[in-house]
Amino acid sequence: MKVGIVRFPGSNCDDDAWHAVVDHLGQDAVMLWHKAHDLEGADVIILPGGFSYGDYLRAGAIARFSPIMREVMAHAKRGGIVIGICNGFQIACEAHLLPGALLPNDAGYRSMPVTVRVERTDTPFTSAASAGQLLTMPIAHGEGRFTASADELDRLEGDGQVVFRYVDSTGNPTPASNPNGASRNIAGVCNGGRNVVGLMPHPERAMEPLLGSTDGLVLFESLLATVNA
Amino acid sequence: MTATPRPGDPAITPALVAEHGLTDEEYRRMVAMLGRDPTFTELGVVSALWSEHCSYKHSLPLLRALPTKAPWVLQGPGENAGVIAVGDGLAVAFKIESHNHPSAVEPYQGAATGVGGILRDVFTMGARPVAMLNSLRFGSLDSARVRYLVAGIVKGIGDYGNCVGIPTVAGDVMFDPSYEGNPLVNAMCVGLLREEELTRAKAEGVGNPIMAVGARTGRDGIHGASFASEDLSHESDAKRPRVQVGDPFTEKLLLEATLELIASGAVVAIQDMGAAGLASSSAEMAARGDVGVVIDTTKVPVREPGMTPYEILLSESQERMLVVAHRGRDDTVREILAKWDLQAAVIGEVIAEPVYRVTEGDHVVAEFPGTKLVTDCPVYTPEARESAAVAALRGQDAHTVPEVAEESDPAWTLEHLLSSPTIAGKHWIYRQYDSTVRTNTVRGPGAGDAAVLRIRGSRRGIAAKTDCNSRYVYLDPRNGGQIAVAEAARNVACVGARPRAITNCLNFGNPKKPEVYWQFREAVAGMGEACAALDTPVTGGNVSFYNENPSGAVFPTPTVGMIGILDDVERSVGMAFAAADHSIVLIGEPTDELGASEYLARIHGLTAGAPPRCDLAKERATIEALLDAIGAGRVQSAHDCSEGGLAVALAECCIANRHAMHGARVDLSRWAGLPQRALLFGEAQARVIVSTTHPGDVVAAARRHGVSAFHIGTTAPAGEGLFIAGIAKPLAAPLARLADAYHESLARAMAPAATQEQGISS
Amino acid sequence: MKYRVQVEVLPRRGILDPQGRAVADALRTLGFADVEEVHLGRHLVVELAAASADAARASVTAMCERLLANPVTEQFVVGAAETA
Amino acid sequence: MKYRVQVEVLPRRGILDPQGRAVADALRTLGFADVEEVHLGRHLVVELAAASADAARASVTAMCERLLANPVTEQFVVGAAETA
Ligand SMILES: Nc1ncnc2c1ncn2[C@@H]1O[C@H](COP(=O)(O)OP(=O)(O)O)[C@@H](O)[C@H]1O
Ligand SMILES: [Mg+2]
Repeated sequence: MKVGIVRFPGSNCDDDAWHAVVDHLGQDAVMLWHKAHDLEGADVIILPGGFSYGDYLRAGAIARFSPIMREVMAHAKRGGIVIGICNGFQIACEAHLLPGALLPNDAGYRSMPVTVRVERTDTPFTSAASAGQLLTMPIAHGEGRFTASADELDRLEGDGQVVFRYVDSTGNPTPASNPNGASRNIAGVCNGGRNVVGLMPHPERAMEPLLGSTDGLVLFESLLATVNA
Repeated sequence: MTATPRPGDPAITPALVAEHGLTDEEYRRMVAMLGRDPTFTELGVVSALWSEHCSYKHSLPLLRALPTKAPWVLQGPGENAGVIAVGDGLAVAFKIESHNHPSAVEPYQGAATGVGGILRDVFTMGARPVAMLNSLRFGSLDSARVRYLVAGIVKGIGDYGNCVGIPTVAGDVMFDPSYEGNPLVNAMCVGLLREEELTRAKAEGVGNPIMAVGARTGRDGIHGASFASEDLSHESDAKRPRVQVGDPFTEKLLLEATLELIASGAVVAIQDMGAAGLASSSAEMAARGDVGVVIDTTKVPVREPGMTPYEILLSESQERMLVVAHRGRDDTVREILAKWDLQAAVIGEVIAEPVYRVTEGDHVVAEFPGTKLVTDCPVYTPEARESAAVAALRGQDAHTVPEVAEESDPAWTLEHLLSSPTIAGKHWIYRQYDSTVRTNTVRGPGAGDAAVLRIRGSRRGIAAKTDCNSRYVYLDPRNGGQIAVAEAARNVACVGARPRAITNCLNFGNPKKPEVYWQFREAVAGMGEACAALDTPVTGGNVSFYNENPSGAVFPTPTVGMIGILDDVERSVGMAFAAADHSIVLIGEPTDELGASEYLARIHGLTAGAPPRCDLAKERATIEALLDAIGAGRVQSAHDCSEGGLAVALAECCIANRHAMHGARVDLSRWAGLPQRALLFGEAQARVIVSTTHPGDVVAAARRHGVSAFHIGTTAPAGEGLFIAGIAKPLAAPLARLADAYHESLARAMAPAATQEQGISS
Repeated sequence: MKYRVQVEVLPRRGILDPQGRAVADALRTLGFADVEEVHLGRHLVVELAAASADAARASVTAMCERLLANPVTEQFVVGAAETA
Repeated sequence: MKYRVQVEVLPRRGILDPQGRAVADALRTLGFADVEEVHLGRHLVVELAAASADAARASVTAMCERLLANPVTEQFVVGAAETA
């Protein structure tokens, strides 16, 4: 598997994604400069976290016009795998690779561990997880309140596009376990083709016991299983 | 050549000189240095460089007495940041800096630009910033203005560091009415580098181009350095246009570009354009290298048309650097900056002639002989005298303070102390800070007595913590200065790291007041003694005077930023009890000391009594014992006793990890002879609570180093609560109540904060 | 000619606006008891060269559609083009 | 009566506006080459009960001074009060 990690101006989880793929998964990775026009043969594209263009205007709004994004969108259209993490999720929504929008949190920036429930295992980022599995991973964002119209939310639920939901330690999506006010506790979604997945928590920060959680591993292992299948 | 006025320059009058904050004596000194009357531009430059902030004119002689050397110190004071060796060819660069005055006027931008400045100090050394810390002091949260300051400052620190992508991993916060109107905002940055990447800010090489790099220069923050050197008063309000706005996005690009630049080998030296902007960065770089320089202000990229040399030299626009490139490599510099959508312009040159010269095109607007601008700065040793009122406060006997009725139940007192904003958990603050980005944070805020970071590709780790109990310093500056260092060292040792070096931020009032200068002199001396005793030299720091408001000076606050190194980061321990049925061992011993305690402040509203004694030999032995026991893998958790004493520390061990709390049964009958308040809440130094599966080994380790240690109890399931026996009335407290007091109080106190609007739209 | 065009971008009706609500709460806490609702959005001023005021407005409208507003959650109003 | 008052809050002139600059750069990259400058601020709509349009505006002006705008870095314009 070869993973392309896009480096936008202001990306700051690009190195973390790199370590997750290269050090912890033992796979190939390549950094893709935002001005580039070539994905260098990557099977999987990661849009990493950070503050692309300072998140000025709206998170992800400016980055989605980067030259590399044209290639990423074409890759997605071909059915190629794209994973958006945090700022990458915001960019993917702005680029209409994913439905909905990520608005400022209802109560400000939040940095803390959260628990999410895996709602779907039929995506390339969750295929190795089990349905209903609880994963604890850090979040660190100010604009992660997933929002869409009520009709759109119903459609997403109906089509099985809600991939992760914020839950409490017993697996229930309660208001208290929702760190940003996201509609229906949604922490991550996929597109209709199920090849693009976005989520607010940071699985790349939950890859080793030394740092407190290994729950992100299963998501990266899913990529490997999907690509090698 | 000689400098001549430009058309339109105001005439140099005594009033104008006074407005520039120069005394008559200083003006005469300047004229003597020049051998003629200054131009307006020269007056501005001297005023900025001789400001307290840039020149350290009231502090330098005392700072020179601090210990600065050790085999592991690669760079001591005098550079943008200090650097120590870690082993494996790696080094850590670190520095702390204040942004008190800007934050008092504009909390959000003031704090944000403080973070930006200290980041640049570290990455100009060739180090990649890996962690931020912050040390904050505020007035009482009962005041709406204070809540507004807290909200804005915390958001400013968070937004900036979060955007650049540097985890904020530790800090300390204290509340006291003395900080009303003059909050302290000290930001510390820690960076990692390979020893051979160490870069200094020393201009060298005749003919080498000098370049302005990064953001354009605007009219913001002109005379910020002298602003930082004044008392805060209502007049400060009128100085609001001086406020600088931070641009963390540009900072992130500048950070990446600078590290690439250093790796390219194209540059000789780099310095941040911080306080007093281009003037001070260029003059200081020239002085360090003992070379001449010439700068042409028309070549500096500006944001607004019509800026004068005076404005260009003194602007404090953020996110800019001054670079000395190797001759012929300026294109490389431009290319690297362009890759990051930033610009670089050649604005001057290193010259053989021993002068500091500024031109506007062909017109020389300022010229100083040699490096005198920096080296000829006046130095003062003001009168020092202790305040009799403070001495009287220190002399009060805390034991004569009558108990309030509720205190008959020690659980009430404990709960009341845990909810004191100074003691209470700071989650409300650090939940706004990304503490896990860069995936190196082994122990973030709230998880240990200090933060722990792993170093990729090495077994070693870095520990860092800021500390200063300024109430101690107020009541006894020498002792308080010692304790600030000792406490920081102890905190770092509690996570298993050997304390290695400090950076300090000396926040004091107006040094021209004898009682303030006395505090300063004594506190610095105390710090120096502790640094020598603990083998933690000072590698740099910052002095912030004039922290006053209409009602007087703030508590003297010599904040310590301590760096420790772990040989094996996997061995680090946290502060929370890890499981039930572990033994609880107290290293060190309670005393009858109660003075200067948080107990007196919180329960009785008193700042009085003598602070606890600091025995530096004992501190050192305690640290060694702790490191032995942790290094041998015999310690499951460690937490020192600080504000609130033994009872508060025990409670914190029980509840710090809210998701996995543990009870404790403790017996203190061995010390039944001590006054109960002192035993539970007194703040005797050199004490650490350890939980362990091998109490005998921990006690033995302590003995080996000549320190007492006692097996005082056992951890228990959370449901059993905290139970302390062996005192007149046993203390029994359910953990839920303690946890609520500790974890929720700050959020509750901040709840009525007026929504901090700025930044919402981003 | 040089024009200055004002743009307001506000949350669409029906989209929850917790920030607006927080501001309304804060105002009431400060004693502005008569505040009923607050909506919070962005205000932009775009200065641009254009052949005519109409051309300037048309250009700014295109900017809103492409970048300045997110059609999923926001609506925008482009003001008149004044000569700058 | 119920009134609706519009407020624009923008960075003061001379104060760095990194957000506005980033948006202007992005617009030019998108092909809007004629963009010269962009300023980015907040737009608020305040709905409140007041005795008259003048009273509503006066009240909103007071809100701006106390909370809605930061006098150190921002300037604000209170629009006309419309009945809501
Ligand atoms: N401003 C802050 N930012 C980040 N972390 C903080 C801050 N203040 C306190 N902390 C963290 O909270 C914990 C307790 O700090 P403190 O009360 O200063 O401990 P101690 O009394 O041991 O010095 C530490 O982990 C510390 O790093
Ligand atoms: Mg401690």
